[in-house]
Amino acid sequence: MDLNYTDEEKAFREEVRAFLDEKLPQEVRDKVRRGISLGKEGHDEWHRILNEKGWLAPNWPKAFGGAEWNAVQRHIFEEELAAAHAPRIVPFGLSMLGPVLQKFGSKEQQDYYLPRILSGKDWWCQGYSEPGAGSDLASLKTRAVREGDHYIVNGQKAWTTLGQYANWIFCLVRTDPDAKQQEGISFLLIDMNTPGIEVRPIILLDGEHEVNEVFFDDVKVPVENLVGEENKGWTYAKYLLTHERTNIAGVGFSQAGLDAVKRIARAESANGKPLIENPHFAARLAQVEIDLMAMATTNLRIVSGAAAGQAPGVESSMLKVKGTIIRQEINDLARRAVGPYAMPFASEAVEGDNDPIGPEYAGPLAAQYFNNRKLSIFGGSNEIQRGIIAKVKMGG
Amino acid sequence: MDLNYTDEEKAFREEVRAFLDEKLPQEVRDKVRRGISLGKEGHDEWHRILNEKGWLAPNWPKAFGGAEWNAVQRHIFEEELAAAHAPRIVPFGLSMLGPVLQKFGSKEQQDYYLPRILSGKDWWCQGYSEPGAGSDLASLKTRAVREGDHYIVNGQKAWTTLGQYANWIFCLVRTDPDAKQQEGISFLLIDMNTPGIEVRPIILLDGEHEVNEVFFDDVKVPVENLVGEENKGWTYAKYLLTHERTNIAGVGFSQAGLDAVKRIARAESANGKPLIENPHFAARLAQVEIDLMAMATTNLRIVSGAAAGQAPGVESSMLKVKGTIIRQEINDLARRAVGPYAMPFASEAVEGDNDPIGPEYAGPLAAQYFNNRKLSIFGGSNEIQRGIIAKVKMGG
Amino acid sequence: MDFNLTEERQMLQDSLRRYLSDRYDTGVRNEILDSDDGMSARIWGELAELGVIGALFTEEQGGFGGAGFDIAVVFEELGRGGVVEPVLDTAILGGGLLARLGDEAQRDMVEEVIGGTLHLALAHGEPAARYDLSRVETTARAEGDSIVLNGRKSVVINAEAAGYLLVSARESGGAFDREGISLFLVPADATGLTLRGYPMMSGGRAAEVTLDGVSVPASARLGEAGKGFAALQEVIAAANVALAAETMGAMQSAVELTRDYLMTRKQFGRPIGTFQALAHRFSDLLIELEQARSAVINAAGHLESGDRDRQIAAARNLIARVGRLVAEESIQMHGGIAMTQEYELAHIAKRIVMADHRFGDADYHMERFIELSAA
Amino acid sequence: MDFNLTEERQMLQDSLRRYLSDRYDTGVRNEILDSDDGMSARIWGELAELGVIGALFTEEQGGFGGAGFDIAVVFEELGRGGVVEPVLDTAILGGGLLARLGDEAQRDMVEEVIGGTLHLALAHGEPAARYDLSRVETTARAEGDSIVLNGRKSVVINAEAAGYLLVSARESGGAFDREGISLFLVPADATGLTLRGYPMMSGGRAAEVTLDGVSVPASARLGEAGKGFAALQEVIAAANVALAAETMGAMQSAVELTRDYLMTRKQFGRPIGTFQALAHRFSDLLIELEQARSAVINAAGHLESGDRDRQIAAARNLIARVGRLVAEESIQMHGGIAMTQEYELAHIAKRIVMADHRFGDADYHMERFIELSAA
Repeated sequence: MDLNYTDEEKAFREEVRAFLDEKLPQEVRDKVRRGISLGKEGHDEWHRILNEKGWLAPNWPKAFGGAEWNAVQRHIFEEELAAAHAPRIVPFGLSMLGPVLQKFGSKEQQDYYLPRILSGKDWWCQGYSEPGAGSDLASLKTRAVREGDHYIVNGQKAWTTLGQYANWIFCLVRTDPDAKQQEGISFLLIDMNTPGIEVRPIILLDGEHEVNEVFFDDVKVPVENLVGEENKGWTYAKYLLTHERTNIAGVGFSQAGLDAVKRIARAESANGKPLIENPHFAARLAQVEIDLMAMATTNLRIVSGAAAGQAPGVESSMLKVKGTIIRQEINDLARRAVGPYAMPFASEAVEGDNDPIGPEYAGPLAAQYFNNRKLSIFGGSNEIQRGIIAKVKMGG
Repeated sequence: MDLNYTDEEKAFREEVRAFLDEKLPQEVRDKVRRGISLGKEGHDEWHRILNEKGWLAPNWPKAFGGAEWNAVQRHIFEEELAAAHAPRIVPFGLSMLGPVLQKFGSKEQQDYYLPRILSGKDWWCQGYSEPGAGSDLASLKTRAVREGDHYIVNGQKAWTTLGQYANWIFCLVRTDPDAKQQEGISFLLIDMNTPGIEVRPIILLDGEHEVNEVFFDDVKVPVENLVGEENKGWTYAKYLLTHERTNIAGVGFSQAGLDAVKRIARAESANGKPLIENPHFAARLAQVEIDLMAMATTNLRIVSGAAAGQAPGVESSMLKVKGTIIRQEINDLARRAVGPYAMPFASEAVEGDNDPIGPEYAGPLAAQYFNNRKLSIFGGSNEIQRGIIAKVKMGG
Repeated sequence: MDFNLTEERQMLQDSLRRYLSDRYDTGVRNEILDSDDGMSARIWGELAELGVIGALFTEEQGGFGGAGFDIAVVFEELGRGGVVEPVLDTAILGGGLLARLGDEAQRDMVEEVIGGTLHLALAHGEPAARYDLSRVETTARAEGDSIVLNGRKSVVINAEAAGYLLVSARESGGAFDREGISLFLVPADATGLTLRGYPMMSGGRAAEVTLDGVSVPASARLGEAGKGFAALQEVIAAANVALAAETMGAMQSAVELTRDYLMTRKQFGRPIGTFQALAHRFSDLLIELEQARSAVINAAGHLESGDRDRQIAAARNLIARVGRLVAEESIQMHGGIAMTQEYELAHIAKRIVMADHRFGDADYHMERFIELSAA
Repeated sequence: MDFNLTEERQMLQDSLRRYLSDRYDTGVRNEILDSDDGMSARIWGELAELGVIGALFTEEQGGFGGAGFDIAVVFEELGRGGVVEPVLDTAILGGGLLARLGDEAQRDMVEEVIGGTLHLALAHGEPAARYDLSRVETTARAEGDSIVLNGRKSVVINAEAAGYLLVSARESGGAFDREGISLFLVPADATGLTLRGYPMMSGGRAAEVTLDGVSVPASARLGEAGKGFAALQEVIAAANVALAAETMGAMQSAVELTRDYLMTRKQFGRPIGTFQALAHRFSDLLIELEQARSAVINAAGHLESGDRDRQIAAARNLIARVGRLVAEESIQMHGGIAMTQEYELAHIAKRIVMADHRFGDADYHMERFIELSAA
């Protein structure tokens, strides 16, 4: 047992810090810190900076242009990104599709798509969820029918994050309607510019356009866009889901959020004293900090197990549940910290050329609280995770 | 809407208070306040005092020797009893069996048993639960087979509260083994002195002998001890359960418990100040007091509805769940309030001729905390109550 | 003891509920939410016609209600309907102050309020005040027959629509003193008064208000100089009862929407509400909702009593705690659909949660309760 | 970063777990709980033989461990087994003080402790002290070459079995001062020392101790006069790590018992653990148990670090909160059977909950954490 980073790990951390000091633009940091949306250009720019350094794809093998870091290094990298208020790396191409193509894609697919992900030529989005199907992928309805050299795709996807920026979508489609449940599903790559595709925004309860519906009406997809074998898509989807969960605990985000709450609570006053000295506020803060300290260690235990080759199984589900609870609790504390100034609508309070309404930090807090209710819903709801945990651990 | 008691209700309250001032012995109050068991004699004595006044059976019709109070009066009575640290009225004969006999018993049964309940000649216990069956009465296994003028009873009951004091037990027994589920159950009155009955103590986790197992080995019960019709016992049992739940919220107990916690927290010190001024302790106390204030009103709304003739339905289940949560929270605060002096084993700390160990109030608190875990388990667990609530309210 | 509504209140409740369910559906409300005004003049007029505003004033004041239970009945329904129109601001706060402190001419304005032709706004909170009612740093300085106001007021709800702002300002004492605070009736078009308006997260609009040498006649002062705090406390007590009831009504809607969803949406061929985990959690919401209803009754029933402030602190603490539970659990049990702006529950959940930020959140009211219990 | 146990610790853990599961079953423990001594001399000897006590001391002190992770490994297993024998009192507290402060002769006694032939008890807490470590009102007064002790010590665990009590007493300063506290090694048979013994709710025995003019030679003082507090803090820090680990081990048992019960007991022909409501609640216990394990690792890993006290406060706060959840939920999910004294879980739940009352409950440690975080 040793809770300390090794000298090598410390040196790596320093290298990451130095890079961020030098290359992460102040303006971008400020936007992230203040909760202002970056837009596609902002994300593309940050990806470009990381890619120049060779750090855009921490988990990819070097052969594909990745950094090929181990899990502890990736963890350190994620922590430092969050602490520096760097934008998150948009995961759809890099963390989700990339690993699937590397493992199951054809040589042609790897050669064509992977470099375009790194260069930013392609922005991918994810076509998994469907309306009314929640996190239950097995009840998938979008159909793909083989006709000659093409599949004809019909159906609808929902909750497609940042689909408005994407020129490609990877989709789960049903290719065998008679197969039961998770059989008969295939994994297709679809050019968003193909005729018959329509993207409609879904405005979330915080007023932001973050997710979309994507409609497919007789969309022709070349058969070479099939990944792996027909009807085996479920296997690839599961593989992708485990990769999606590498930073599932969100320790870095929570830590950055907690630091922000502390800054706010030092600046705000209640009864003429800094809010952070209010014993009730301090108590809530202390408990979530204590929870986070423990979860950071839980995360490291799992991460270092993964570095040693143990596959993170049901532990991901545990991290997902606890990690989202902690992040949501921090969001709740943040909005409460600012009192009445949580009330203005976020985009009015934050954006545009005017001064912010109230203290600079107040604007996005209520919106973040509401927006992050999604954390415990999307990507496999906490109820689904609890079911998985119970099944595995009680199955005995 | 009027939250105030009417003048009549106020006068009634004063009458109850005056009676308790005069007739409730100080020694008994002290024992109840300090959590010392009264024993059979103590309970009998208190019942005798109440019976002399005609107040032992608040819910019985006057024709049977009861007080025939309405629900609001009963509520006031219960509140005042708890506030005065009066012993609870042992419910088995008075609140449970009595109403069943009054509604479903024969004239002979009413004439024989009801006066003996009031006079204290008979101490009843309840033979409902069986080992391993939890609150699920439908899976009852104790058998009664008719042979001439007798039933021959074989089987086992569990969790029989204060069975060690009882000379009679009312039992649910299976008289038709082929009937499904809740059919085929009968309601029998059994003299505990009949050969073949054995009572074995179950010591609860607080070290006290409060409940028992009762074994029946070819016990002969005269057929005239059957209540109502054979195989209709489930109907009577359900009727009894609704009566058991009249004081289900336990507002009086919670109020008395909360007052005790406040007294303790004024006497105890933390960091050289009264514990009650510690903001974290004060916060827990405030929240449970606020919850209790609301529940007292919820209870009164239901009680006054019952006084107006509305049958309390699913509301009883709600009161049971919230009432037990509040009582248990108060028990938790109480044990925490006394710090290290919660550690001595209760009977050593409280009873015998020695001085108490630590402050007089400390002795029973940990034991009460553990003992009252039962509140959310026995009498229909909180899980069962939640199931009932969901079924009724979502069924729609 | 009696927990039944009077016939009049029952009728008001029924007609308001019917009106809102017929005329204030999700589509109508979503249009209002998207509108520049953040409210509907038509709805406002119809609410006034229904007697919703009059019910909030006593007969003496020109209304036909005004007791705690009148407020509770009206606001429970407004909350249930997710109504964003500023009844609380114009009637309870603004109208309440005029009725309590105004001279005859000012009191006459209450009639316009009840009739739905005049909007008001209370400009009291300040950037550094948080929920501290006595923290007033805006100044009022006599200058001849006039009084000159200087200062900043934050998150003044309904300021843009108001014909007059009721502005609190300090005539004497230090920043936290209760003595020395006066209230002034300032016309919306007064010189030196600037509004920066914006929409709010839970609907409706507010503004940052700057008073830069705003000059009003001494007659604009409501009541005695420096003695405004008690009336302020009174109307804010009433506003807290209103908010508690409104939030409880919104919780009722959230729970009903959730029940409908749980019994409609199916998984593995069964309504998801029949799965035990959700069923039990839903039961807890029902239990807590009854607690919230009782808390509102307690607060409303004590609005005129000596225990008023402690009961109100208790109610708002409980409702803030339960409200967060209901809002979060309702969203969680719905899943994705509840995250979308146009879905009814999204708005209702925002009304519930954002109530925390008016006149104090759970912790603020818990501290008040502790303080008042010790006293 | 490395989360694997060293080979030695892994071996100790394995052999202790095997020993306890073979030899310390429910029947054995229930006999011990009912016995007059409240512990088993045989078990004590066997624990010592296994090296359990030696592992708690450094090589320098005569043992072969003594680091935070050694303590954590041993106590996790003791907790898992629900062991009531006073390893914490004799070894961590008593032995720890001797090893830190003792002169050569006193340090030699550590060997007897490790060998299992000597019991010790720390007589530090006082009736009014609650969890305040520096509140010492027992006095030590020099009288010629002797020192005379007067005072009362409360809930002194293992006092009756101890050959010596380690008594804290004040030589100077006020009731809450950290300076001025000394520790004395007082033989159990000293004149003027009275014990009133009693069993404890979670097993084992303690005593109220009265020191009525107890005279000891100056050589009975451990270390320098008035400088005992730092060493006291050190052993209590170690004791907090031990308690945290023990409680976490007990939680592990509670969760395992609950899993077995949920998968064995059937309703409607299915194990009750397959019903969603219980399954989801059980999942939460597993998640929180991982949190508790991490908290123990954090505390153990920082026992020698500058962040020691904050990490310990964090761990004990988390474990107190999670412990209550695990104990209560385990009992609730079992139902009636868990309410019976002889059932394994009843004892385990009491160990978990009653740990609150040693060296501080959740609130005490939360306050410590806030204080230390602000510093």
